[in-house]
Amino acid sequence: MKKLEIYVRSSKMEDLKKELHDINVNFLIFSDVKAYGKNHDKHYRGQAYVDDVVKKVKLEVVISDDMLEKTIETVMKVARTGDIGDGKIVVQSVERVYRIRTGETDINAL
Amino acid sequence: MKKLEIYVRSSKMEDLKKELHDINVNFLIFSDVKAYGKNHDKHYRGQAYVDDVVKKVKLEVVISDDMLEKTIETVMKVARTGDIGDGKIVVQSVERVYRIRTGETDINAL
Amino acid sequence: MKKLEIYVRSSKMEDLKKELHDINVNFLIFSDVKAYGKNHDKHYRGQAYVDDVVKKVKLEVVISDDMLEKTIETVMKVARTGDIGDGKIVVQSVERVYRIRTGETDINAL
Amino acid sequence: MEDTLFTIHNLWMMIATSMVFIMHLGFASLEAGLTRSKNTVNILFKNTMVPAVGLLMYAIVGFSLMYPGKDFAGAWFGFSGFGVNPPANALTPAYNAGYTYWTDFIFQAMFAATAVTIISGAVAERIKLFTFLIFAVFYAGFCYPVVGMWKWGGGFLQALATPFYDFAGSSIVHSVGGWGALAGAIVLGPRIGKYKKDGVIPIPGHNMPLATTGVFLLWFGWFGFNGGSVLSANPGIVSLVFVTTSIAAAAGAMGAFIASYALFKTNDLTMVLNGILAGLVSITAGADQMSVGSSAIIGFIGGVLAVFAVLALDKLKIDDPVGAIPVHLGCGIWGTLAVGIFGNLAGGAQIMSQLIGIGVIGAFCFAVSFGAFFLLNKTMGLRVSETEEVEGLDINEHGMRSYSDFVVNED
Amino acid sequence: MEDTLFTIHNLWMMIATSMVFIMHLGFASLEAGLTRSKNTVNILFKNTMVPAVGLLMYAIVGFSLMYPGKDFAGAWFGFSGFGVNPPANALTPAYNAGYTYWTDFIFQAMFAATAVTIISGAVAERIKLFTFLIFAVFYAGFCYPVVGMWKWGGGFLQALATPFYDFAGSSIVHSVGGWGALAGAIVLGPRIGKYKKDGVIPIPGHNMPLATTGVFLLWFGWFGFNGGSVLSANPGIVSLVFVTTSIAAAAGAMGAFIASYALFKTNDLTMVLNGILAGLVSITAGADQMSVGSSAIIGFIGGVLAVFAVLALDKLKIDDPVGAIPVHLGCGIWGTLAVGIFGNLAGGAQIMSQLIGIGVIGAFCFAVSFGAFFLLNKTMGLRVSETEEVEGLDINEHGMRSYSDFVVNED
Amino acid sequence: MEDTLFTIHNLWMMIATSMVFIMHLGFASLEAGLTRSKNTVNILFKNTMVPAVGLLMYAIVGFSLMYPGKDFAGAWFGFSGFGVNPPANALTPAYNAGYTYWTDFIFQAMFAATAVTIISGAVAERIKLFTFLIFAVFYAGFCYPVVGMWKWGGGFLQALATPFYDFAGSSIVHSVGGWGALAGAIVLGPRIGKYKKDGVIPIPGHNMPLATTGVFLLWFGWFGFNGGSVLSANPGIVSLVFVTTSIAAAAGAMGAFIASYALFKTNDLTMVLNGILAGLVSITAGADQMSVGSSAIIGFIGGVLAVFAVLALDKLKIDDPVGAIPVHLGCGIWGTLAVGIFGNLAGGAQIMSQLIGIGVIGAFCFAVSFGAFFLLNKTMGLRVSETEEVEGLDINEHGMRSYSDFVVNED
Ligand SMILES: Nc1ncnc2c1ncn2[C@@H]1O[C@H](COP(=O)(O)OP(=O)(O)O)[C@@H](O)[C@H]1O
Ligand SMILES: Nc1ncnc2c1ncn2[C@@H]1O[C@H](COP(=O)(O)OP(=O)(O)O)[C@@H](O)[C@H]1O
Ligand SMILES: Nc1ncnc2c1ncn2[C@@H]1O[C@H](COP(=O)(O)OP(=O)(O)O)[C@@H](O)[C@H]1O
Repeated sequence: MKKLEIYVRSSKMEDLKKELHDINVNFLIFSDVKAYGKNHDKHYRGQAYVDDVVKKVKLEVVISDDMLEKTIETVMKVARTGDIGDGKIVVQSVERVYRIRTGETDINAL
Repeated sequence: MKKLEIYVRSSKMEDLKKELHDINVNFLIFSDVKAYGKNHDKHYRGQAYVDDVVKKVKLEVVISDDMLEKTIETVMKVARTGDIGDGKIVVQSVERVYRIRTGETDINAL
Repeated sequence: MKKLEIYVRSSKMEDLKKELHDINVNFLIFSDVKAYGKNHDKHYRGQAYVDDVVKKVKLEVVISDDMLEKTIETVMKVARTGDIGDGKIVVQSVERVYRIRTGETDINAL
Repeated sequence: MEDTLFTIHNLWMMIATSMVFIMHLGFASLEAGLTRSKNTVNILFKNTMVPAVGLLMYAIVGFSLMYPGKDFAGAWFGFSGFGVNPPANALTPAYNAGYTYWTDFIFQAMFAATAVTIISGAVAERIKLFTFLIFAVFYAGFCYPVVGMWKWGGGFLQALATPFYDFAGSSIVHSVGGWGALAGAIVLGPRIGKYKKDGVIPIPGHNMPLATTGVFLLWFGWFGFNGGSVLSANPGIVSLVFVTTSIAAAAGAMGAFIASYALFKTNDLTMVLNGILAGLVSITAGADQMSVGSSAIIGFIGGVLAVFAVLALDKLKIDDPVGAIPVHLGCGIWGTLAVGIFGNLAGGAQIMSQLIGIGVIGAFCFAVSFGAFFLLNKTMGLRVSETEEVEGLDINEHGMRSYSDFVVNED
Repeated sequence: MEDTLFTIHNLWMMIATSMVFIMHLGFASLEAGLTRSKNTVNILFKNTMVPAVGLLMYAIVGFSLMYPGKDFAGAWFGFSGFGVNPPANALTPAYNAGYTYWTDFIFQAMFAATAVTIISGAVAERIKLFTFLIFAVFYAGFCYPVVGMWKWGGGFLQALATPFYDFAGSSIVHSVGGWGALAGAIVLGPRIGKYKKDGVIPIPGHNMPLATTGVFLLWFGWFGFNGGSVLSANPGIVSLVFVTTSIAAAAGAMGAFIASYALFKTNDLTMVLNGILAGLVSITAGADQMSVGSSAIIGFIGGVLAVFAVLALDKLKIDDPVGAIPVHLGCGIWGTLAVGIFGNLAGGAQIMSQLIGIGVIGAFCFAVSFGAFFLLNKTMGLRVSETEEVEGLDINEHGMRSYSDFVVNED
Repeated sequence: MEDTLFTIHNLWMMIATSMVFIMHLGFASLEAGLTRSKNTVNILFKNTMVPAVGLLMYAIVGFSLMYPGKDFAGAWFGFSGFGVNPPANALTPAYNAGYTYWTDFIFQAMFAATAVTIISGAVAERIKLFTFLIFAVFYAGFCYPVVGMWKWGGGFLQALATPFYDFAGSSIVHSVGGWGALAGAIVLGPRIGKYKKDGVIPIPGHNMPLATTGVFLLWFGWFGFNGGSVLSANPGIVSLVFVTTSIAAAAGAMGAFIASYALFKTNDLTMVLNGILAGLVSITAGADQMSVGSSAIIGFIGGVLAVFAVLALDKLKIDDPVGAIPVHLGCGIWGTLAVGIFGNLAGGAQIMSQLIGIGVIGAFCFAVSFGAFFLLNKTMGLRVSETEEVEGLDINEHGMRSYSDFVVNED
């Protein structure tokens, strides 16, 4: 099995969730993270300052090996805008997955 | 060494922390994440809408290989309610761990 | 390629970001996480209680294999105070990285 | 003796002025509370500038347009010159038995800004700041005083055989604001994401304690708004107005509570808050003419009406983030009409006059504000860019965040 | 001459009414601030409905129960008929030298809702909404006016040889609310997680600026609450009351500050806030009878008392999230008693009368509210389910969140 | 007749007292809103204790220092004994045609605490709680009343050939507070991280609705602050003061809006909020002497001045988190001077007297407060430790968090 950590623009979340669900990726966790990058200028009481933090959404997905290609393709298609900041996908191998409710493991646990 | 990412109900956090501590799992980080799932109906100004986000807690634990079974068992025991949404455990292998304070590595760093 | 998960004091974030950037670590994501540990005593309406949660920052960095040593060194140098709570580094191997914008992979994607 | 009573009456009018002033904080709190945190600085900025702009415009032209003097009795329009120019008797009962010239000016000036603030809520979260401020200058300086003159300034609505009656401004203040709000909401269009193919997607307000604070402050201020509209401290009338105002507010809360529970099986705080305002707006036209029972009925109907009006607007895809149109326009009309149905003035002729007033004011305000918004749209642009709207007006128009220490949800 | 003074007195009573009204916002803010964000909509909803329900119930039956007229002098109970029915002289000094009938009604009505709002805080975060609202109808419409009649309506406490003295309601308002709060907190039991084997687990309030705002608004409103209880604008008495009220509040803050620092070695803002209210409640029974020095002592003791009462309640595992029982019951009793110990009325006979009043009011209110809560518990159910309590009342009873844009901590 | 007018005047003075009281909530809200959430409990604690301490100190020594009586006419210092001791005629027009002794005391006492609260904002986020409270005792109990005596107590500034004029306290309240604020900010030094090699790093305030609420409440309170300073309900003067006060506030908002847009090309809400206060402080010295036009000019200049003063302080690396020094010191001086330039009193001799007053008050207050802060720094310590400052005063001095349910950003 593979674990994918997908860092994308938050505006792409809704679409990504739907499309991944459509190709049957069900183990799907997301959280807010930050990356460095140029953001809006801010002003406060006469002083300008740069906000160098950009928000991203991190998606964590665990899939079976044979789903890898399809999942990557889907993310690429949905999350791409072509502008800087579209994000990254990191693929790692997973040794084991358990479903806590039933004790099922691996593919059955997804 | 193994890294476990454990996604559980937030109500199970306190217990899990204590029981893991009891079996000597000390490297224990947690954060709030979200998963998709059916949640409460919400209403606002005459419009009902479904909230499809459920909160989970993600625990990250790094353990030595020989602790794996015991840790899994403990999580299974503590976090299980039998209802949908009990969560998952993902096991990955870890190459190296460092304790920043001392420079110790691997098992000594845990 | 390697993925490093670096758990450090939040006060070290700014420095760490700069120094890592200087050695050309560009894929750098961070988020707020919690660890258990003794914190300030709190008081509320005549009752004292212990807050056993300490905040940490989690950095996620993906680098090429040859950058590993240099990165570890940098983190060790910047994040160490010598007091309990300096944090940990967890190293895992990564199978693949994609840059969503261009489709580039692996080292080119970093 | 005369001087003593004059001092008392004037004192009440000044205190009432302070209470009407604090309504601006009420509006700011309510509107900020019922919108998203990414636009909070923007709303606070508008609602802070509006009373400032309103006071200055009212000093420069508004007061002279609204109270041009006896020469313009029965007219549609009058103007007695720029600036505030106290007459010789300005500080004596000869000017008015109830207040000095200065009190008169400042009490009226506090009202003027109200109409504009009402609009602010309906166009929130998507209107350009400068365009809105220019509209505010125009509406507070021209549109509101012209309409006010028709009745309170002795104009043609006052001169009807059965004079149009609007005690404290259900029409002259609230529906003047409400029509502008409707025009603005239509020209602007809904916020991105509010109306989708599969229905209405609610956009919840970000701070319920703030919204609630706003409504309580508005109720508090309404004691000055309605009580001050007696234009003296007359014990019988002012105290009756306090009672009718409070009972209508309470009944409005009950009306909205029951209606929204019956319709949605839920206890929607924002509906109850709107219900209180609905009750208050509804009683405003006849607060000095009603019995306790009639006040309760008028307020209750107002509260129910507001709930249905919120639904109706969503059906029409007119997006009003804070419910300004249901409360101020819907109940403004209802309250004005109710003067012909309930209370001392009830009767066919009065209903007729009320309908004339409602119609003329509506036609004028809607046309003028629609025209103004349309023109501004063609020239300066009315709406912020899609990116700005999605990211929030705060960071784009102000370079600031309203809650910089807090972690807020994306979007 | 008479008319002029009448106009002044009545004006003050109306302004005092507005100030008492704003105390409802004070209570709403304080109670919301001292509880968790998952129950904020619920608390705001209750505290918005309470004045609405209170005003309407007071109009329907309360006023007639509390002021049934001379026929019931010295009695335990009286009723002069449903609704508000102004007598012929309602708007003249013949009704009362200090106010019109309408002013009388609305000033008193604002008080009625107060007693219920006090209870709202003590039962917060676990009581069912509808059950609470039914209790509110009963308490504002029946229990409060019956007790009020005993003294202010000319009932048996007024008819004692040495009449029971309670200037503005330390007992008649505050401890009436406080006894209901105690009964409610006992019947309901503590919030989940508050009392564990290993001790008390504090449940911190979620918004300290909101709680602080609440206390300042309450202090502000108290100028109307105590100052208005003079029932005229009498310069000497009202201004004395302003001074004693403020000094007691300030001394209450000092008392709570010193006591909580001495006991806990920490500077607990919520204790100081409670201390101010403790000072205010303590002075309320004798605000017109005290010197500045006595006011300071009474307020200071009140502030200290409140801190100890908070601890005592926790010992007894009675869970009062906002400190309503220490402040309103504890200091309500203390303030009532203090009238017999300090100031112009001090003396053994007065102490006796005060004790009678405290005892009778306590027995009646506690019995009646305990009974009511007990019955409601058996019939409709008093407490939300465990799941609802853990998840929060907002999402379960209202389907809403109070701060939808903010990230909040779990539980 | 006399009694009737006395009752009216006194009524207004009592209501004005309540309005000045609520300014303390205004300050608390503004200061909490413009600082970080990790220090919010601390600021609320200070601003809650300050009026308590101020009232008590004013009762014990302040009132007697500030109004020592005719024996000290023209003097630099006077004292008529500890405590409040009402004379025989305390409650009659013989004491004063406009108010009773009690009203006099409580109105004045509310002012005393104001000066200290102003300082609280400038030293926020880094001063030790107890040290600050001791300073507050000293400043409210000694420094403010001594300066007040010079003019309002009949001292030497009143005795100048052309008496120094300060209607409601641009100098005597606001710049007294402002000088203390300046001294405190200098002795303390800037907050960690504010001034770095590469420039100024802004530290944004955490809650804009709270800050905005504060400013509206201050404007509201200012009706009592300036209006009450007429010391009677005189219809002509009080109503003029309402107008000049409001117009100056509105013009101050415009001034700050235009200046900050011109300079920074952004719409900074906090600057507009400061601009309103700048307008209010600027008009305070001459609110009863100005025309509407002059008020607008004075307020507008005040608003512009505040913006430049904020920049100037940052240049000097004097860290004032809330802008207390620009608003209260800068505009306090400007407003005092403006009395000699605009309005009824304008003229060279008046300018001279105003400059004397500004100079003497400035020298005294700055020296005394600098000395006090310096001494406190050497003895008790003035500033919290670096760790405490970084972690926040709330958790270190109070063991509490202001928003315990919310997720807040690190540092
Ligand atoms: N070293 C870095 N410095 C600044 N920003 C970075 C860095 N690494 C990653 N980021 C941020 O993380 C985000 C992810 O970058 P990415 O999406 O890979 O950009 P690209 O479009 O070039 O692939 C970017 O928006 C960028 O802001
Ligand atoms: N594809 C998905 N759609 C909806 N919810 C999901 C999906 N994948 C995971 N979840 C959510 O993540 C949580 C984790 O699911 P899990 O605990 O594995 O459920 P189960 O009890 O079936 O094992 C669930 O509560 C569910 O809400
Ligand atoms: N089992 C545990 N109990 C308490 N705290 C823990 C535990 N494991 C990790 N932590 C927390 O996580 C943080 C990381 O610990 P670490 O930095 O490794 O400490 P050390 O300095 O000993 O290496 C510590 O601050 C600690 O608070």
